[in-house]
Amino acid sequence: MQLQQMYQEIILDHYKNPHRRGLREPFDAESFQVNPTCGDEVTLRVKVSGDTVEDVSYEGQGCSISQASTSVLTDLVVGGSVDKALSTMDAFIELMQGRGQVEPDEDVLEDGIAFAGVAKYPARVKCALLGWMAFKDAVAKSGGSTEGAS
Amino acid sequence: MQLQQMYQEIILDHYKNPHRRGLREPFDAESFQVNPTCGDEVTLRVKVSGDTVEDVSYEGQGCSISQASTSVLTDLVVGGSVDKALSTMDAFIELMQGRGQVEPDEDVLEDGIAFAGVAKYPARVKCALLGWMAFKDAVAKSGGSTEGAS
Amino acid sequence: MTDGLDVAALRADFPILGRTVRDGKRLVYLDSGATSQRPRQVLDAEREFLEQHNAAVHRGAHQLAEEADEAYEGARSRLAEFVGVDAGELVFTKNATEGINLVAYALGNAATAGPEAHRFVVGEGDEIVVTEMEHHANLVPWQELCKRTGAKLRWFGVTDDGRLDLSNLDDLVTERTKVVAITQQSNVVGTVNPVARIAARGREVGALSIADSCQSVPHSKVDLRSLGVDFAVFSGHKMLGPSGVGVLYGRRELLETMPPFLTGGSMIESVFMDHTTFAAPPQRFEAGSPMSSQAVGLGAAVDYLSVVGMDRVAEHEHSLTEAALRGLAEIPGVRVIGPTEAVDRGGAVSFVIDGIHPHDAGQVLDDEGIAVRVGHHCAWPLHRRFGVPATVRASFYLYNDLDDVASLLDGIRTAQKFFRVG
Amino acid sequence: MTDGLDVAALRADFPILGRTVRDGKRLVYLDSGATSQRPRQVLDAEREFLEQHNAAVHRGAHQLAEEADEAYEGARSRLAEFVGVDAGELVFTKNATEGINLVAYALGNAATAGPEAHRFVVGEGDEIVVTEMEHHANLVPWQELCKRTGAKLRWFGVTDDGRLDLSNLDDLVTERTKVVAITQQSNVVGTVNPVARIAARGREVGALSIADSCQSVPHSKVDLRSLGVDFAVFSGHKMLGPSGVGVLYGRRELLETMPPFLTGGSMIESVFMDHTTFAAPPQRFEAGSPMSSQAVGLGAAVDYLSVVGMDRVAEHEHSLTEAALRGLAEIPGVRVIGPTEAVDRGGAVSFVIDGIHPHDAGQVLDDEGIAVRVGHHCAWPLHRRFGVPATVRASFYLYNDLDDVASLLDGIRTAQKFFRVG
Ligand SMILES: Cc1ncc(COP(=O)(O)O)c(C=O)c1O
Ligand SMILES: Cc1ncc(COP(=O)(O)O)c(C=O)c1O
Repeated sequence: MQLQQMYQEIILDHYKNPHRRGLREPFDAESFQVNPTCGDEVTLRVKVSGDTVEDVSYEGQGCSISQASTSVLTDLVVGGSVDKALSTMDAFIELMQGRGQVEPDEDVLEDGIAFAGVAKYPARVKCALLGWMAFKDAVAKSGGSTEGAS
Repeated sequence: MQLQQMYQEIILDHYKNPHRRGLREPFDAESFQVNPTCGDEVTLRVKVSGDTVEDVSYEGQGCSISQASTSVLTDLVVGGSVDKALSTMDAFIELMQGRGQVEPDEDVLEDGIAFAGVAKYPARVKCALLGWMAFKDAVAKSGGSTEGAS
Repeated sequence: MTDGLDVAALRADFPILGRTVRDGKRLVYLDSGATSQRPRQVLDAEREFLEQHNAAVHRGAHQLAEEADEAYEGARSRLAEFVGVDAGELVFTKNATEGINLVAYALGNAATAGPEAHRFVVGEGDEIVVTEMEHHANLVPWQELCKRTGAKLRWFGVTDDGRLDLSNLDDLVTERTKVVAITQQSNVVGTVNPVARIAARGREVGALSIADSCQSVPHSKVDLRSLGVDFAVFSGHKMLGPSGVGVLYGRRELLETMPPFLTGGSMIESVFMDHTTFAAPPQRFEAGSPMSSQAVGLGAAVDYLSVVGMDRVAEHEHSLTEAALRGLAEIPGVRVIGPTEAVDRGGAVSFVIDGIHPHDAGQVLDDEGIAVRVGHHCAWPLHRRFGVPATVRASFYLYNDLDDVASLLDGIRTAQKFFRVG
Repeated sequence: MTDGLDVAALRADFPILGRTVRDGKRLVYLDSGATSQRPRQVLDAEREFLEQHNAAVHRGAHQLAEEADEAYEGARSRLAEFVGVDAGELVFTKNATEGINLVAYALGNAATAGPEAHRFVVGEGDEIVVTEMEHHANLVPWQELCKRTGAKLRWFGVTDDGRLDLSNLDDLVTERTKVVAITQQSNVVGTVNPVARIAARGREVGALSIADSCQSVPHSKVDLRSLGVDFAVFSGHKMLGPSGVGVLYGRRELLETMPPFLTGGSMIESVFMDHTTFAAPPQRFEAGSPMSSQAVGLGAAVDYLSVVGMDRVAEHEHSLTEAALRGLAEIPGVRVIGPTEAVDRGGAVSFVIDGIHPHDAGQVLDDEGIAVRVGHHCAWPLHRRFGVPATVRASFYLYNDLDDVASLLDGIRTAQKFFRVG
């Protein structure tokens, strides 16, 4: 069964106990993203102070992959610099679009490496990226740069 | 060569020396027909007196088949009753749509039987019927009935 | 099988059903509602056309062109017979979606067409009536037509058990109604709608009716004439035929005066730089080089289905649907959306599983070799109506059997185990 | 052949070229301008897809669906590379005709779309510029758009030798011009037009440019980016690919803000009963189930052409065209319409024969096994321009050779003998 590779315990944990879930005030920008194929949705807010991602809050409905990856996202970016968040995002996108050929760097992606198995299922890659697309969009709206983000 | 079967001498004669060609006054109704595939055109007028087709005049451009069949048409219908013209038309249409399986009746179709070979070439059937479609339309416009004409 | 369909023999005609997926699992294809598979006979017919008779249709006079014309028009005739109408009333489109757009745009074009098109004009004060269970293909084109013309969109609701709520039929379909557009069979919940009754009401008030027959024509005997609709659409790829070809039926009298939609070659009568006149239907609605080999393939699909017999296809799917509904009812935590009894109901069965998102359920099924569809199945409003973001849909066709149903039920239990729910 | 194309080997890939017509005559297929024939490689690619990977594209999550998506998007990428643009800038349509209609209708829809679509709005005072040598596909949709919006249609004339008369370029293409639509290569007279120059003038005045590349992309190396046009269209069936699939190229920046045309499934973002938002391009322009296996076949066609090499294809056709023009000039009573020298000229050669109507000439050629096209070739205004109701057209492709040219010339002499002219 290849399923275990995809649904790592880490993913199921984040799915059942999502971190930082809920929409919070104050925030600088909000993004709503939808996966038109399956109807999964996320609304995500960012609060940036100076160069620091101070908070990411979100609400949405979707599969374990989209929900867990958004939860992991908040762990990875909150408290760090916007630049670091965007380069983490690039690394995550690269992993997801790598069709299982990209070796993830745990130092950069932490729990995010659990999604390596998802990269083998093209139809699920969009799920894993849904929250990240919202983050990218929200950061851009908040005035943070997303240059260089593919 | 199957060509001789299609291009009977009668057809080539009518093509080179068309009968009753030219547009004449007076007339009761006029019809313009075009074959959209090849651009062949005919403008045809009918003059009906009482129950008699008094004149059919026409102008047009087109291949030997369309020109000759219009010339033959005038021979077949001018001077006879409208009813007889329409039943002759039905016989000609039946011949042309018969894919070479219909035995033409020379008593009814006279020179028209020369078109039997054309019926084997579906793309040319429309050519042979161009003038007849104009005749049918013009008769209908002139108030003559085309009921029963297929 | 009791219904006498020799599924094993049929399956042998479908090469793809012999393949395995996900490390050697038998393919259990339960996604025919999205697209069907093609039998060898259809593939062969298309190939034979391309290797022997291919030429531009309706444009040539050489022998290949004659043969290509004949194959293309022959397919039209067989399709017409299959759905009980005249060949001249069928227009080949690229899919059902184009067919619906064709009608919607032709109506929009009526305002600037000649007086013969007057009855098609749509404007402010007019209403277009759809249902809450439409596929996006039979909803969005009408929303857009309303946006362009100022007409108003109204719709039938759906009852808790997935039927159309027709209690307000006479209030919804009125003298203001220009078009009533209804699916004949839901692609999500399987409901078979009383299209004839709604079309009759439309006729009473002078509204045009259009049936989305995408999910009915492939699965049962449909006689469009006796259905009494003005227009209907369906797609080749859902009925064993090629992708890239669909069919629009329109009553002759309507096609004769309706303005064209796509314009270009083959649909004209005469062309000048400053104006153009148009050919008679169906050519008027078939601009450009047509999907010739695809029409031929669709003709072969119709032959195939006719040999099997549409009544037997329907009966067979009915027994599979019954078995599936029965089996699903027995699994705790599984809820079928839509009619739970196989009455006036086709073989699309959509459901949700407590505690498992449809996408995740689909993944487990896929891992077991079972191909189902997950998501909103292009019927998002219907999902909203039932308060679910998505469902899992199994859909059956003549090549499925009770083993496939059993696999589905087993797969659901496996998913529940995997996600530790139920 | 001096150009190094091994035509005999190529011909072996095309099953239909091995057949005979009219009582055993060798088929001399000179009608590729209407539609090309398909090599085994294209037929096999499509069949392999259908027997192994067929599923609904962009709608499923099971293994077959993944494979189908990949095949479909892979074809898009290869096509994009073939014409020098990004995959996201190519939209699959059913044929080139739909592609042109798509742009024309999208422009028409801009008036009721959001502010982002403002630059596409067409109305009174605006002008659309075409040419007198357009195929109906690139003329009638613009006539119709003018009819719907009140814009005015203007056009470039054609010189006696079949070239565009560009002497009034700056008077025709002005600040009032909204769209310039030009064929890159005439399907009747073979003329290759200076599209880059005209598109550049369009850019100067803020007009959108669209190239009809139906007759160029199949026959030569075309780099759409360096051509500098905003949009371009071409058809699969004219370039060894399947019927039922065409391509629209649109500059990314334009596709991103252009309103949709066909609406329905797969082109949406979110759907509610009362409104819908749309997906990003290219999906926004691909409503309904796409021509999936056809796109795959077209991908294989592009692979085939790339292996042969487009420069060699062009060179080969050039030598055939030269031979045909030379041979035709030597037959008394034959008059070529359009450029009589193979300079800036592709391999469509149209002509008339004194005393023989083209339809009759075509019949004699057909009897000899030679398939040419007769009529106005969907370019009626161009025929009016030259005062002929119809022409005979021979058109060449990579599988033709000098023997085919010789057969054509012999056939013409036979026709003259048969009709006792010349
Ligand atoms: C120059 C040109 N434009 C447009 C078309 C239309 O292409 P299609 O019929 O494939 O849409 C053709 C071919 O018919 C053509 O030769
Ligand atoms: C009920 C219904 N209507 C319309 C469609 C659209 O058909 P297509 O995508 O072939 O145009 C479908 C299938 O997707 C359907 O199931």
